[in-house]
Amino acid sequence: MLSVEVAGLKLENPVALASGILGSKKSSLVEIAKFAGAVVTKSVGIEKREGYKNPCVINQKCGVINAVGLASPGAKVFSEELKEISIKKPLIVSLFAPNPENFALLVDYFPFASAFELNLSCPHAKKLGMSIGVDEKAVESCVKAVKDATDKPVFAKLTPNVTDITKIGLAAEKGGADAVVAVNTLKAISIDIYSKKAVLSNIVGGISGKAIKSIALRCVWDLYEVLDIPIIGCGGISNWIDVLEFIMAGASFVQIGSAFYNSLRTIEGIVKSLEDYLYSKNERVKDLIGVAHGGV
Amino acid sequence: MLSVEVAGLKLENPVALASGILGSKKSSLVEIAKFAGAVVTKSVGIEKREGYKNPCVINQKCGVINAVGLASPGAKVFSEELKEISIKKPLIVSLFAPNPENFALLVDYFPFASAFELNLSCPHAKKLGMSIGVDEKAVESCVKAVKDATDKPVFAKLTPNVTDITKIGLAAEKGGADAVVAVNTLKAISIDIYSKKAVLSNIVGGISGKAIKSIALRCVWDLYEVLDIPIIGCGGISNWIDVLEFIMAGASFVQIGSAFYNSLRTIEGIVKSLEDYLYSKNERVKDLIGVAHGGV
Amino acid sequence: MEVYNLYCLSVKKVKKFNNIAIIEFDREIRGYPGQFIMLNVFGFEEIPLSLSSPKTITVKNVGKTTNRVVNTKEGDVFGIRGPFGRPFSYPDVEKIYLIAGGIGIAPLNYLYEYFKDEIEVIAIHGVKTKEELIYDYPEVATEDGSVGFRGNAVELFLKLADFKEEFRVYSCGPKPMLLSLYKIMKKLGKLESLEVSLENYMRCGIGLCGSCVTESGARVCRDGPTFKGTDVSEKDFI
Amino acid sequence: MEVYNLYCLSVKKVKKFNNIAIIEFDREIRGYPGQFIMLNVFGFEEIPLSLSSPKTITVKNVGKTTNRVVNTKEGDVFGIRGPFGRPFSYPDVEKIYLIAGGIGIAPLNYLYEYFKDEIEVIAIHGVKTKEELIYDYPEVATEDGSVGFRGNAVELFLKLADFKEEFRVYSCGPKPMLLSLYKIMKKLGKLESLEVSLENYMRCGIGLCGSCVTESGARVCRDGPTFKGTDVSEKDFI
Ligand SMILES: Cc1cc2nc3c(=O)[nH]c(=O)nc-3n(C[C@H](O)[C@H](O)[C@H](O)COP(=O)(O)OP(=O)(O)OC[C@H]3O[C@@H](n4cnc5c(N)ncnc54)[C@H](O)[C@@H]3O)c2cc1C
Ligand SMILES: Cc1cc2nc3c(=O)[nH]c(=O)nc-3n(C[C@H](O)[C@H](O)[C@H](O)COP(=O)(O)OP(=O)(O)OC[C@H]3O[C@@H](n4cnc5c(N)ncnc54)[C@H](O)[C@@H]3O)c2cc1C
Ligand SMILES: Cc1cc2nc3c(=O)[nH]c(=O)nc-3n(C[C@H](O)[C@H](O)[C@H](O)COP(=O)(O)O)c2cc1C
Ligand SMILES: Cc1cc2nc3c(=O)[nH]c(=O)nc-3n(C[C@H](O)[C@H](O)[C@H](O)COP(=O)(O)O)c2cc1C
Ligand code: FES
Ligand code: FES
Repeated sequence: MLSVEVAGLKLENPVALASGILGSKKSSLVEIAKFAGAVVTKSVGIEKREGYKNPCVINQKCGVINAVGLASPGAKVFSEELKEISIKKPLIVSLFAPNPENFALLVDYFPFASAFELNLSCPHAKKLGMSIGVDEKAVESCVKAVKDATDKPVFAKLTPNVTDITKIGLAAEKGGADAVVAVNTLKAISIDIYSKKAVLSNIVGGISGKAIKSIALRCVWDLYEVLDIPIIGCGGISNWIDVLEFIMAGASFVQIGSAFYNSLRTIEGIVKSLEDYLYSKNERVKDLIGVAHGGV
Repeated sequence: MLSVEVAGLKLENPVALASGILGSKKSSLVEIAKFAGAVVTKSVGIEKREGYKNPCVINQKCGVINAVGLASPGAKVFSEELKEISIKKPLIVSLFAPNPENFALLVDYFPFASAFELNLSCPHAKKLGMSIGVDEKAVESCVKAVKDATDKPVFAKLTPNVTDITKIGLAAEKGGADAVVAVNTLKAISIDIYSKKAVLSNIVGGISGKAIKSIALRCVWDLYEVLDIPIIGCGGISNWIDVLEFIMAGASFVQIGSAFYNSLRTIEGIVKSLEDYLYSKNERVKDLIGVAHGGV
Repeated sequence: MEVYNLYCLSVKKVKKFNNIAIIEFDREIRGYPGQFIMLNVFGFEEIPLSLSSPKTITVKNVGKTTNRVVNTKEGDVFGIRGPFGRPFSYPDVEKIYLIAGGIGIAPLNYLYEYFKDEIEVIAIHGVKTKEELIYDYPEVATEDGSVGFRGNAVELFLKLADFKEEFRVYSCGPKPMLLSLYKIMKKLGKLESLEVSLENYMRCGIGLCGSCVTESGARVCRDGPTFKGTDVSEKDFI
Repeated sequence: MEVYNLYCLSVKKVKKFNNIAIIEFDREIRGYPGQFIMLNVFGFEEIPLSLSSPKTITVKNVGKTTNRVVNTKEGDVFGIRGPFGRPFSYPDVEKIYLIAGGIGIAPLNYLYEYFKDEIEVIAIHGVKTKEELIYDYPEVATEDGSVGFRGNAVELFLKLADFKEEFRVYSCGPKPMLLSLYKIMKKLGKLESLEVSLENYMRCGIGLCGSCVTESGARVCRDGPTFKGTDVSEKDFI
């Protein structure tokens, strides 16, 4: 009822953990994998990166603004942390790099990965993420480089900070991506009126959470209209109704990040409610993908 | 303490009504102008437009999604409605048109306007608004056409649905705009999981309200870094703290739309609180514009 | 911001009269008399309709969408958002008059059911001809005199009312009828005892688009649809 | 989602010891013992600090930012977000032991003040040498024996405690100290009477970034910083 299959990956349920949320330690990944359909690790690059100074995450009523700055221990250390992880769900390793060559180099550090997700969309790390993700050619060549380096499924994570996300999605598809993930955070800022300064140490960050749900959903909708490859929905999902909205808009499964604010077991609750609802309707997730587009 | 001046327009306070909210009737504009620093009318085109069928506005916890579709009685009828309006605040007339020529033609219908705002940013009306607003050349030539047709201040209202809003802002500046308004709504969608359909009759709409505040604020911030002309902030403002955040990020004044949901007198409350706060700090709005950028 | 998610209800029973139908849903809609819902008629438009009781709407066929609604059948599913708007105020008196013109009976019927066991409620329904009488109120006025009082609801009210008593008047109906009632109450210096429900063209239902704004600048969807007599003026009924 | 807006407080009083300072703000921070705030030290970083009373923080100089904080002066302004995290649980017994190691005294001092007039609170502070004793508790342990009991806080606790009585233990301090306490309580089968406060490296403070996650997979910032003895295991103290 809940299971889906994307690019050969079998998911017990369509609710996965998004990259960068509680995904830098084995222990939290193991906890979350108990209920999630799949887990995505924090994005990792070849070298260690400190990330930005605190404050790097602010929560607001409708969303979270972060500029963690792709803090990462580097591929070697991170692969040590993860290698003995024992979970029964697909482990998707998220990668960031400044160019196609470096993306390709990262693959070999993670032989235990079930799939790779390319972070082409972080809105606050200079020369990484979004600066690649707004450029069709760069997206295509990064995806292609990783596809050439591995037989595993490769997902391209897109940024919504573009005039037309379908162009970037098509570029990823052309590069050979097995799926796209839509979306990463939207560029945002917060100002403290008392100190008269930007709150984040990096000034600009990316907003996630409820605030971006309808925007992310629209990205999924638009991509579904033009892509042949599956879409993985992400952005502002916090309950089972949101999950179904994304699936009906065209997502094959979804990822959840900011909603972990509520509880480490956020996904457990969502999956249970989803199951109850689908049971009552006698419907299967895989039959609902994209149904809101109507017609055949 | 609260007064500001932009392009020769004197505003008693920095909180104006945004276009499209309660701005199609004289009676509501008069009510709102009692407290607002200025009012902007609903966008008007030359011909009558029905707009989209209901539902065309949905409210969610963190925002409002609308696809009113630039419903308008047309320039002639609208100018009749407005011409005898008697308010003591600047009346800014918002215009939409498919090309520079038509923008220029609209000006003559509204001799009583204090300024014009060009809607280059409506995200849901085909061939109008955003389809122009994402194109630097088109923005420049529309602004130029209106500037040539009138001596009054001309504001260009920008869309945040672009990869780089500063490019569009610079194009407006080059066209001769006296200020830019940042921003209009972000493209968004909502799906009803029971009927398995998009909720809005037009499918895609634009989201406004709290959800977009930090995104709009970041647009203002980015524009302030590159533009010489003033910026008018708009998007998700619902209290006096938000107003100050926008001003410190670089807005000379702000516009408020969705927060009218709360009350027709939303602006009255905001302005009073703002005044109390600035009084306690002995500060003036005009000295706070852009202060968060620091240094000289 | 309160949220008005769309949800679905299905029709349990339809009671049809010529071009009017009383439609009963399978579940209650939590609301109060005077509030309205936005009914999403899939494939047609979303239209504002008053609640005529916790489970019913009472609809008159005046166009494409209402035509579809009036001809609905048991089991049909509609989308619903709301209820929206300000309910009628609580009558802190022992006697109230409800003055309905035509389909204006819809919100007043809910008010009637809500208070009829608590205080004295005199419901007056005025229609053109007896075919339009869809509820069984004792006080009816027909323009053609086919049943009850010959004349309109306001005339009947004037006949029945004793203005030395304390009472409140709630009214809904065509604007000319509301205008004449408003003028009368104003002359009597009793505007504070009057409450009317207005029906302007609506789009958003949440006070933003401006399409329902009255001549006084108030929003029917959010500051109304019910208004105290003291909060409206003659131009609002034109 | 609760909101933690940044707001500013200014310093009213500083009580400075060598490399530790007790800093009192001009206003109370609404919170409970065991909760922490994120202190934004303008020009430096934002760091997590326990509340050591409603108006104070107690800080040890261990690096750039804490150096700035410890050397603060009256009138200095700091940004504050929070309080965050789960407070210590309510002690539903008549007697509690607080076992603090070093700067671990900060959150426990708040707990002490909160309950000292209601129940019996025995606060034990263990430090290296008497210069580090910044509060006046009767029960102190110094490693060098310069004052009070010679040894650490856990050893002193073992000396004082009567395990036939019913009590609860709240502890905060260096991980090795917490580990030894944990092992003892486990052996005694009294893990449910133990509560510890952990201090892992923090970034977001709201349970998302993962940097504070323990070896058991719990988030110190959100599922803690206080944990029941039954909810942690030995590896969390390494
Ligand atoms: C607060 C409120 C409560 C109402 N309650 C009831 C009720 O309980 N029962 C009932 O039968 N009718 C009620 N109406 C009127 C009802 O909404 C309209 O009859 C209906 O929208 C017409 O739709 P249509 O497509 O069938 O007609 P159309 O062919 O679209 O138009 C027919 C007539 O209805 C008016 N109309 C169309 N759309 C709207 C709209 N969105 N809002 C207001 N008027 C509109 C038009 O101006 C025109 O005069 C109410 C209206 C409002 C504003
Ligand atoms: C929940 C909690 C409550 C705390 N309460 C107190 C308290 O009441 N009093 C007190 O003096 N200290 C407390 N600390 C520790 C305090 O946060 C660190 O000492 C401080 O962050 C060091 O900053 P620095 O720039 O001075 O040192 P740095 O030079 O950055 O580092 C010095 C040491 O502090 C650690 N550290 C640095 N940043 C952090 C961080 N963001 N979170 C945790 N550890 C960090 C480093 O790992 C290093 O060991 C608490 C920590 C946590 C997690
Ligand atoms: C604190 C934080 C850290 C993040 N780090 C990453 C990251 O390393 N790589 C990445 O691709 N996305 C990262 N993201 C983005 C999320 O994966 C996700 O795309 C985004 O938060 C939207 O989903 P949500 O609204 O469910 O949180 C991060 C988000 C947050 C809040
Ligand atoms: C119902 C509605 C109608 C709108 N119509 C217009 C319009 O006609 N022209 C325009 O430039 N902007 C229009 N907007 C956008 C607003 O002016 C404003 O840019 C946007 O709502 C963000 O501000 P807010 O968050 O304060 O509402 C409309 C917004 C809403 C919600
Ligand atoms: S219907 Fe939009 S303001 Fe009333
Ligand atoms: S500090 Fe980020 S999860 Fe705890």
